Amino acid sequence: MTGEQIIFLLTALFTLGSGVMVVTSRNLIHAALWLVSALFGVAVTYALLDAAFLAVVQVVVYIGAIAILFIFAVMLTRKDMRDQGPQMNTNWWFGALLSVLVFGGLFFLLQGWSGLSRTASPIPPGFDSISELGNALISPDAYVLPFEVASVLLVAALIGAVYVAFNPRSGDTRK
Amino acid sequence: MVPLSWYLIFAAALFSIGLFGVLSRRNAVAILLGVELMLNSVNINLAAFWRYGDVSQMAGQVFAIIVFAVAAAEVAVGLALVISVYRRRNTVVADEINMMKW
Amino acid sequence: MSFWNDPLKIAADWLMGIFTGWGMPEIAAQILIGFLGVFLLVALLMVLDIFLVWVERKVVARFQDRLGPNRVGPWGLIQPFADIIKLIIKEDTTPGGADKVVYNIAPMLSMMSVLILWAVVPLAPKIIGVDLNIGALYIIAAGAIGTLAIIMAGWSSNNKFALIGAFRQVAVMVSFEIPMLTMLLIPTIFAGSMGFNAIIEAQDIWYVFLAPLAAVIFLIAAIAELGRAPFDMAEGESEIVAGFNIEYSGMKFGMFYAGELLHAFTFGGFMGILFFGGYRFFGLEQVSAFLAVAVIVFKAFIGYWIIMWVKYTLMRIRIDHMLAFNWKFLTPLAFTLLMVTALMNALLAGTSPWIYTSGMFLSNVALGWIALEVARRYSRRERARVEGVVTTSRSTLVG
Amino acid sequence: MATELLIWLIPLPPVLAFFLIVLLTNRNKALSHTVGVGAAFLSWLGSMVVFVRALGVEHLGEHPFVSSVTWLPLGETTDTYFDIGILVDPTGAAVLFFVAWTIFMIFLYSVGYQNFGQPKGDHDQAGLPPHGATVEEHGHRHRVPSVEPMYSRFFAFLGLFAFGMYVLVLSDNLLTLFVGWEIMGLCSYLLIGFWYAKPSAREAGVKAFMTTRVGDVFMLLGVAYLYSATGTLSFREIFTEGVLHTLATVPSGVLGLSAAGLIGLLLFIGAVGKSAQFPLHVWLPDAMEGPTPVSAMIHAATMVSAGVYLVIRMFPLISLDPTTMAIVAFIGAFTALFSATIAVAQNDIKRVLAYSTISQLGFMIAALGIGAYVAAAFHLITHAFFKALLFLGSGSVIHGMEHGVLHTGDHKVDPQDMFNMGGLRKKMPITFWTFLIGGFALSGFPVLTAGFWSKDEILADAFGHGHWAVFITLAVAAFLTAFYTMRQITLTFLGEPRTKEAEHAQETPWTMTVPLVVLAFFAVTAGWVGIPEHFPALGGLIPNWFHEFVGGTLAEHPEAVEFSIWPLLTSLFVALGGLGLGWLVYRNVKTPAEDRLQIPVLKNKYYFDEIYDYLFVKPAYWFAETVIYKFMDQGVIDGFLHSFGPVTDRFGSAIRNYFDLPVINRFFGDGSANVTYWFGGKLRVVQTGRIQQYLMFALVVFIAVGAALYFFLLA
Amino acid sequence: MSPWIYIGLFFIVGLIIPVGAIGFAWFLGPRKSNPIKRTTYECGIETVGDSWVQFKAQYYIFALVFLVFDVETVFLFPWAVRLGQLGLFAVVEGIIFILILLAGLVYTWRKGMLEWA
Repeated sequence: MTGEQIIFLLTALFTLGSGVMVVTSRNLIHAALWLVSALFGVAVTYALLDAAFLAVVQVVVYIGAIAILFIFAVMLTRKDMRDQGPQMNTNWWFGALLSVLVFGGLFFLLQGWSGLSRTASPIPPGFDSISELGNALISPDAYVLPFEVASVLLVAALIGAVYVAFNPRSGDTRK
Repeated sequence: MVPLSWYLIFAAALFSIGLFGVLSRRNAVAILLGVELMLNSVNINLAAFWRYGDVSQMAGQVFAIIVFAVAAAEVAVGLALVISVYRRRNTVVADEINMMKW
Repeated sequence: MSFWNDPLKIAADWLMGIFTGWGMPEIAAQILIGFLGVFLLVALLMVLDIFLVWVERKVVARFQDRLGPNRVGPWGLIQPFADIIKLIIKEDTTPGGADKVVYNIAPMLSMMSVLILWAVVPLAPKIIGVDLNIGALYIIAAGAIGTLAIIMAGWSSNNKFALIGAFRQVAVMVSFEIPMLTMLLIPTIFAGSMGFNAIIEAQDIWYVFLAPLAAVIFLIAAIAELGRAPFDMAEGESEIVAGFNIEYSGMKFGMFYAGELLHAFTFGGFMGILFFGGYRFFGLEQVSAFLAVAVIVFKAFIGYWIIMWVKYTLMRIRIDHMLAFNWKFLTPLAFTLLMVTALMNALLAGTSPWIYTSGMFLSNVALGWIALEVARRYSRRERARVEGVVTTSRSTLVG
Repeated sequence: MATELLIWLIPLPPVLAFFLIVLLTNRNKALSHTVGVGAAFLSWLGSMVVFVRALGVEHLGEHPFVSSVTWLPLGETTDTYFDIGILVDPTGAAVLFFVAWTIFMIFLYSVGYQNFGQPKGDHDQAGLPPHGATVEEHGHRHRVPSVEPMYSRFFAFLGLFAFGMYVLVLSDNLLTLFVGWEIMGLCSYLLIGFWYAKPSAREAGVKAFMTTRVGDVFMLLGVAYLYSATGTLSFREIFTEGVLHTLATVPSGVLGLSAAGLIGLLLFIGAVGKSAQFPLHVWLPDAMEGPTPVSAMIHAATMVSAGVYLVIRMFPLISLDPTTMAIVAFIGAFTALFSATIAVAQNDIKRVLAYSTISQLGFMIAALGIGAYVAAAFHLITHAFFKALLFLGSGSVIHGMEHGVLHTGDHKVDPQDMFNMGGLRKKMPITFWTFLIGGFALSGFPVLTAGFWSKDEILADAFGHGHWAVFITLAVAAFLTAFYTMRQITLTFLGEPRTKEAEHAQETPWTMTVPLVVLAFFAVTAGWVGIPEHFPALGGLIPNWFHEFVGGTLAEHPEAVEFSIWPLLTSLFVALGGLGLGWLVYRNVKTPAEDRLQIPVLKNKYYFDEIYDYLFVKPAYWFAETVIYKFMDQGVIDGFLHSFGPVTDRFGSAIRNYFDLPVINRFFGDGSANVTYWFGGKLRVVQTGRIQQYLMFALVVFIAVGAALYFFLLA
Repeated sequence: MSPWIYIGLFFIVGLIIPVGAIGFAWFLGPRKSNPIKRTTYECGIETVGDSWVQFKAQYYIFALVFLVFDVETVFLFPWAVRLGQLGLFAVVEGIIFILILLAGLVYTWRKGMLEWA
């Protein structure tokens, strides 16, 4: 077992463990913090995959922004669910069963796939993935449309979220 | 060298954990947390396929970045909905948000 | 290649020889050497941090026409060590009702978020932790961890003021992160890379001359990101006692405090790297790596001094003004500047350095002037609206 | 400008108009209709230029205008794409011609129909037809029509609709054709339910949407099958010798059809839904709830033609399998006769036309079923003109009648009921004459009108190819067509006014009459391009240009059928006989009671709505109500516990009563109800309103179906 | 060897130092805790109520706007890196991107959502 494999296994275990904590923590803030650690694990995975940009963006976007948003949202919806009462719905066992089934199914499907034992070829020297990414994002015969649409999507999300959550007609915005 | 299968199985496991959260948590915010895990597992797959395929084809990374944007949009709107429901109905329990029954 | 040019390599090779001589596998030796190097750098930083406490106290004293520490050791130099001993032997209390784990992790994360920044800081052409090609984003990522530490500290303290302080601080930090990110894009455009080494190498002309407005905006955003006056939301003593770290004491408080100082110094360094040529100073960096380190530390100190200067000159701004300033002025300005820079960069491509520089400089100045003029007009109108009653009464008097 | 580029640009103005109106100009009515009509005009202009250029190309069939760009990358290899492209071949050009004309005319007509320039209604509200406004003029008050409250929105929808139609006509592959198809489906829903505050309009919209959806699902299956069989959806790639041959020989494994037969059948079911053929015809009459321009646009000129157009487009594929062709012919002929008989007994002026449309579409489908490709295309075009004319004319009549209603103030009078009309020829001369022309064209009035030539060609083809059953059915249907058309004209325009409202009817503004005149012109002349060569006296005066032109689309140029006097005589007889009989019978009819043809079974459209209600709607409601709805709030365990007691109890009493009560009584009385109740209890968890449970069900189904697919298809 | 090893080392050392410092202080410092010491310190008087106060929605709004801009800026980094080589077309693309982005800001501004009060 090589060092990279050991690092991968540790990261995977850490991430999956954090993931389990996310879905089982009673305290929502804890769940959100566990989410942060799971997402950090995913960032490490990206680093292992030589996707430097994704790794850093993962931290910037998820830990820097999405986790903060989650924590703010929990703070805004207070008292309701804190630690009391069941955190799982009545059919949680069924959900668990389905999740196991999905995992089993995916595992089964993956096993039958021929490309599974593929190994990565080394990154060619002088290959700059950021630069390539920039090329891909803005050259007209690649992904310039998704690039522009992404900004539309985000603006739409912004407008939608602002409107949904704080429509002045729905009453006092401060409470 | 880590074989591709490890990444894929890792992602599948993370996906299933997220799925469990989505299906079983009562709190709507916690459901969204589960969705985040699922989206991330998808991203791991995308990055892994990029790395294990033709590296000069950036489709995997571009898709992953688009997924970031989608995740951000999803969280923004999802949490806004939760907050909106909370302000109207004073609950964030997904079971109790069943006005759309009919 | 000599020790004076590339000391790290020489030292690493030497250690390598020793370790492999002990029968250590090469990869383990490499990691061990890396570890030692990192540890050495971090240890030096901590020492520097202690020294920074003294600098900060001395400087603020001078600003306030005082002497500052002057009893312990020559010029009070030993004073910070005394402080540290106090912090170490203080009782470590955790408030009841606090979330113990989160409460204890927060200060560590806060300190860590600052220390890991140094992984990408180039001290000399060859002395750099990692020449990551995404350096600019990396510092934002590290900042994200700092933000998280603040929110963890505030939430876990089980204290209203801590929570409110943390929330305000985070709101300000995330808000000012946008102009900062945008301003990081401008050196990236000039250098065609996000790596700090590449940015420094590309600075035959300091970027402050190409984009003075960007430097100013970056400085403002950095100060807010640091949570220092005039954006020190966390320490709104009159409102929320002491912000997110109100419940912390002893070494844990020390971590927040030292983190803040080192953070400020680090951002002084980033100012130097992004806009003032980093370790380059008229070829001095070619002479010896040690001179290069001296240059960049000197620049970082100047940056740090400017941040202190601002801090001890201006008073704290109210949070609503702070956020309005960011979202309604700084962010649009930053994005406009980004667009103008991108456009000018494309238009002036291929022209002589003189035209390029002066074009960039003038467009920056013009944009800054327009922005200030718009803001001035707006505030005049606003003032007239607010003081409308007064104005009319005065005019009736005149009339 | 290159023709291909121009073709690309044709669909754009309407969709731009849609966005412009929705986003920017929707507050300003004049601006909105300027944008809408202007866009329709631009598209019309482009279409005309393309049409004229198409005429100038020799052998357009072999060298059509084509252009395509890659759109969606597929799979791992880099060179497979879904393409989007345009194709104008002779059929396409001919269809484009009538589509452009009718769409432009309908846009223009809508300006008048929605009362532009009239004052705002007194108590109009969005979602209801305008009720009229009171104005003071020269000191006395009188009521005038009021402008539609959602005027701008109407033009926006029309624009989107026109976009869908142009996309459909110009597309060079089934995928984009399907996109246009579905855009039109959406627009028809929006437009039929335009007055959404009227429950009947709302339901009609839903009905139209759902019914066509049934067809669309099959069509999509057909498209998918076609793609998996051939790997392409482009017409030009499918209609090559090799591909067609493969499709014709590969068995599909269903009903003994070949792959081509099954694909053709599935696509045909899509067309059945869209073109309102039996048994999916039920939506079209109800769709008359929409504003009349919509009826003209959707249900006469364009959308229903889309179904026929699809069959025409896919004709080389569909014609490969004789079984499919027989089904097509049967459905078409049956629909033609069947809905003609219904049309005879309708009193609503638009409903008559609706059934007439279904019937005429049946003619075309039947023609395709017997292989008369050119005749079908010909009838499609002439029909579009005269049916649009008739619908717009009926709209004009209704508009005039509404004027009368506003005058008398008696809102109980239905302005669409033909028995409330009569004698309108003097009040509305332009409408009368154009309507007459349209009606005669529909009936196939000999020589002069377009309908005669196209219908005659269909009959001649049926006769010539020896399809006797189809020939006789269509002849009878044609007779009925002439009959009900004359009935309609007689009741509406001839005789004396039967109500006060009809006396005060008024001619409509120029924006409405100009389209009528233009369309009337085409209703007469469109037929002259296709006069058979050996027609007595007229044959050969004008060459049978249409046959040459459109026939050129097919790889094998279809032979014109041998001229025969019998179908011609039949045509003459059914047209003139039907018209004459209609006039004789309805000359003196004053009230519905005197109408002998008001037979309940016809009046109620053979009870099709009721049958469908009984077969599909009621069970669905029953399922929802009894099985699902009644047991909303408990979990599986709970439900089981709760029902365990009663069931045991019931079981016990069942044994007791076994000796006491007759078996029948117990079985039909308590037993079935209780079993239903118990069964429902088991299933009620299906609908809880809880998102997570829905998700779970979705996943269960997904896993089950996925596993099943995997094991049956892959393993 | 991957540069990420060094980043990892920085993370590890960055954690070890504060952990060591705090652990050292914990080891040396006195541990004589009592309930009074552990009370929440507010402004001197006894604290009232729960620390989990209801926050104003504006925090969420700012975090929301930040999130959107953050993600959008992330898109801009690869763009900026390649800008020098790609000429005017890429610049225009980026400017369109930024303008769309600013439209969202303007909307939020006009809606009055950027006001603190």
